Amino acid sequence: MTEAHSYTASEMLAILSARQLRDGQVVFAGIGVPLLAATLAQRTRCPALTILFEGGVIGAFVEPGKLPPSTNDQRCTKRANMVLGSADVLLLLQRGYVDVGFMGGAQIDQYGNLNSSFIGDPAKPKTRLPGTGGGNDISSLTNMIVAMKHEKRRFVENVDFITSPGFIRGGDTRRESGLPAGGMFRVITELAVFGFDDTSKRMKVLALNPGVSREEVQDNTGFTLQFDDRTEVTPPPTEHELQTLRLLDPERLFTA
Amino acid sequence: MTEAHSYTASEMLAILSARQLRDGQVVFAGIGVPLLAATLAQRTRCPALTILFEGGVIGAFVEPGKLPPSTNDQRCTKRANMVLGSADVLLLLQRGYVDVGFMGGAQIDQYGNLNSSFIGDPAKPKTRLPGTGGGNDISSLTNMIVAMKHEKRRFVENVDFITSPGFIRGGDTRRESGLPAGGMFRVITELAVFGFDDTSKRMKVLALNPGVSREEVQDNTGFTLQFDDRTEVTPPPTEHELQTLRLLDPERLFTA
Amino acid sequence: MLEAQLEPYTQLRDNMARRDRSLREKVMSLEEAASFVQDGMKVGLGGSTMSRTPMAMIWEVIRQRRKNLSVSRCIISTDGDLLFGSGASDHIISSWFAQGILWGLSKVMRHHVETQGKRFEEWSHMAVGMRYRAGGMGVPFLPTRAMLGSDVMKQRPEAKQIDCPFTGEKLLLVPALNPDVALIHVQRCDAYGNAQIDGLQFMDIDLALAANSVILTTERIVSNDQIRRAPDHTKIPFFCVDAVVEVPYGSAPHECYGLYEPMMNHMEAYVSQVNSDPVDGMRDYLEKYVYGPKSWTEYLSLIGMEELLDASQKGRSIYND
Amino acid sequence: MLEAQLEPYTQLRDNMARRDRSLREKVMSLEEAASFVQDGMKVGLGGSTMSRTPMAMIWEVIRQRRKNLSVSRCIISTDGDLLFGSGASDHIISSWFAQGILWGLSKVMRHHVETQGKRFEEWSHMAVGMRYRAGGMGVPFLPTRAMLGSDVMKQRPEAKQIDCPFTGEKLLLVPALNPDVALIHVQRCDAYGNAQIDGLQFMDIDLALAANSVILTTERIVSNDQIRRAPDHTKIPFFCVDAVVEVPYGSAPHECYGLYEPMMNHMEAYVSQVNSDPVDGMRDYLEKYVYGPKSWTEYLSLIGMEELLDASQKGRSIYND
Repeated sequence: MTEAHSYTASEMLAILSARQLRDGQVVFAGIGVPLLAATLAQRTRCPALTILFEGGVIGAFVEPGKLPPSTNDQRCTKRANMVLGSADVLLLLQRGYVDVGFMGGAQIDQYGNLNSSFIGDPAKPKTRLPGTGGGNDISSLTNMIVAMKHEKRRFVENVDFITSPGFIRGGDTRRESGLPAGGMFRVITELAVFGFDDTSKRMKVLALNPGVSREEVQDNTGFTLQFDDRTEVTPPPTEHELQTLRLLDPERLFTA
Repeated sequence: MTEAHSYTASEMLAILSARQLRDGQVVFAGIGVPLLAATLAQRTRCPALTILFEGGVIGAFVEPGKLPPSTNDQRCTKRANMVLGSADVLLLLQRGYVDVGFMGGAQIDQYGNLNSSFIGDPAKPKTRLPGTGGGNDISSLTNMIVAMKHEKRRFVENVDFITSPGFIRGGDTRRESGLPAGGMFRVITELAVFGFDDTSKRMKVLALNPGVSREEVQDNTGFTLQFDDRTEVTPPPTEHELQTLRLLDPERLFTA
Repeated sequence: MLEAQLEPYTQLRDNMARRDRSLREKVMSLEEAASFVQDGMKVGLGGSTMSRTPMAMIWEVIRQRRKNLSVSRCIISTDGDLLFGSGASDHIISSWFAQGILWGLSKVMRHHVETQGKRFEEWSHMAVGMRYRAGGMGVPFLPTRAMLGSDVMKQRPEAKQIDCPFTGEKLLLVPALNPDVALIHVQRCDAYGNAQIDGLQFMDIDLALAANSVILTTERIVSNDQIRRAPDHTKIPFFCVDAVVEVPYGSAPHECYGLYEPMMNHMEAYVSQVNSDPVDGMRDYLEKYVYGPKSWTEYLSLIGMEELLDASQKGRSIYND
Repeated sequence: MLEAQLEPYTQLRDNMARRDRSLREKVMSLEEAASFVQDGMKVGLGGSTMSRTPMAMIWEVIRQRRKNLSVSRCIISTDGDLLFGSGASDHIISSWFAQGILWGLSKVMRHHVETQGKRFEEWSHMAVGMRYRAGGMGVPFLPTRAMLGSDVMKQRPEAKQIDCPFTGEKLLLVPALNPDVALIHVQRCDAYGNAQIDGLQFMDIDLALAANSVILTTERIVSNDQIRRAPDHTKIPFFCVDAVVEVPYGSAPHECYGLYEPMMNHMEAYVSQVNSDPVDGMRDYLEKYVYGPKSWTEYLSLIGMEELLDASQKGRSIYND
């Protein structure tokens, strides 16, 4: 691949994530790659995309070079259409106004459940992680795109702790748990783009990133992956995507 | 009484009602005599009184001669401390921020229950009245002062329909109905000031208006009234009270 | 009846998924916007009593001869009269229905409820608010402490009294109200529907979030730039809104905070006419003021320049200090 | 534990009845205001993450050596570190606890939770909001659709899963949270406590209504006349407020919308110091920046003029357009 050294893994993540969005959608974006990816989509193919932030922002336009340190900071509000309470922006998810929730992940399992609370036994944790934030709300109430680093210890058969629910134990267990709407839609890593099987709700590979083999993906995953018969190869980042992205984050705050 | 013809019945009502308020209280006031009386209290003895209106107003200062046509009109907001949603101002009652609810009444019974919904059988009403508005909320959630016209058909043994609860069927029935806070505190008419017996929760006469006899009050009441041993006679309106009141309502919108 | 009122969550979400929530201009005429209101729908009205009543849209809906609307408003006044009197609605959900405090009882309401079998469904004022709020939050109910022990509660089997699973206290659960369409009048919004509301908000924010579609009438359409310069003044986000109609004096003869007070001569004349004869008086009023005019502007001309100027002078005085 | 958290309605009302809600001036010093915070109390913090953190009040509470506070905040960052690290709190209720997104995990939190037996009680972000909202509404719970099916829910016996009595749907009831005292920082308020909050509100309005007392710190005290000229900009009414303290840069080194952004050099140095040694690093930080200074102004001097000016320049840029 001639592009192999022309972009970082984080840049790849942001660009592939941005491609998952459609114009006109209402997107609830977390900080970091999700915020970058949603902004990238908005500034390339999706001018009518609306970005929501957990701090209480609707329709934000993040300023290039002035990325906010979190989605609860004032930089998120610049030229927004509306600023509102943070419980109220989360309630928009519950009412159904949001098409896509878009966040990062620390640990994910075969059913798309995310853990950001505990490593090890929650009663006596090896590591106490920061917790759900809005992650549980977003993943409980809308369709999710997760962008994360692909490592075997992060892609596990069953997470130690379900912080943000995907399809719980697969099949109909999400709906049976009281979550009839939304669910895990896509997982994007530096290796591949994943979806979920309609029936079993297990993770499957939809497309390999350029220059990545099936074996490489499977070797970095802690459970057996399903591959689509028609597993495609994702086209590499375009110059336009890369340039726009680098304009947004010139200091490589989130794309180092 | 030398004052007998120097004020109207409505003026008497407003002045006696105003006297029931204490400085520093938070008062939820209905339109008409309650609004006038609360404003009168604020401009005479109670500068630290706070008036709330159902339309969503905290700390209103009604302008003399510019009485609002309802508590949901913009005139209520002039020089207020805060304007908020109408559900939110009613929730302040539920949370307990309000000391006194103050409204008019169309029909009341021995336990202080108010009817403003139906005359006759609700299934086939003789008259469909306007309904509760915030009356039910106010009387369910705080201590009530009611100012109303004293007529036998308005002071009945049991109201046709409990729109705004007083003590329901007396004794502990209010609390047992799920209303542990508040209750009917005073009823003010052009004939007398009424309270409620601590135990039976039946209406009793606390003080007669100047020039009014026990018999006159009883004759105009549809149930047997209890009189306090020490039933007093209310001092007549002072010049200061009358002047202040007439300044507030020079067109006699609510005091004709 | 109850089943029809409370949409299951999956249906609420399906309705929402079908709605176009993209950032797009949606400015149209009163006539076009009225197509969102179909016979038999649940219609929520913004404002309260005589304030920010979406009168122009109600006027247009009546002109288009809609029928069997189930209309909710926290407090309803002469707009309720017109909806009953024109035949547009046979069911009104509210906490209070009269012609305004100054005039008391509505003979029009009385006529239609006492002798024509129309329904005035009464909830406490806060309960109406909690029903919209539940609808806007996407939950099937909210708990309240009002209405307990009263006959207002006894008339409402749609609500459920429970013992609190935490404290054992008695509570009333009021069901969500998600109107099919909400009509809301605001001081200003942009072409996308981002709306600013000055002064009294009433229940309009909850109503906008709860409804399955929203028609916004506005005194003035402003640029999106103006909205974005003060994002914390936006009260209704654009993706709740399906139609934007610019209608100056769109609440006439009622008031719009900071712009005009009620047009009292017209109101007085109206009340006197319909209260003295709720059938023929109402018919004549509708002919002259609703069906007769060719446009909203012509309707305003019938109210008269002097009334408009006087109401505007009083309306702006809220800012004098 | 649960019983202690959820006050019965009669107790909530009794507490409120005893509160002085009259229109009165309540301006005092940080030292005086801190007397509202007593050992063992439930303390709610306004703002979120690094925004409008009531840092000056937290700083004073730590200086006064309060103990055993149960602290709640929607999202908590370095303020949580200081509360655990100083020994002021042994129980933090939040949806997220780290040092800020840029720095990730808090080694201070990890130290105290993993080895010192302190509690970080986790709820979803919306659930924290609904708990304050229930508290502010005077109801014992609110229904939500989040947390269901997750291990976050399984760790919270304080919440109750039910089948909706209307629809049969699964719902989670989250219990009201009524802090004994709330610490909230605002851009401006009057001497009575009528507060305006610009920009991001977070959960501060619900928190103020829910708490049994509120200490308001403010960048600036303005006249009551100024408040009354724009009553629809008031976000917290005076009768919720028990103390008003004017503290310029009262959120430093965090941000205050429209006035200053976070003081990043200070934050970077702080994180580096405490993450490299959560015990001694924290002790040294507290000595130098919390216990050491004679006043808040002296603390600001330690942060430094250049940081303040830079943060202020960036803070005001939100209004440049």
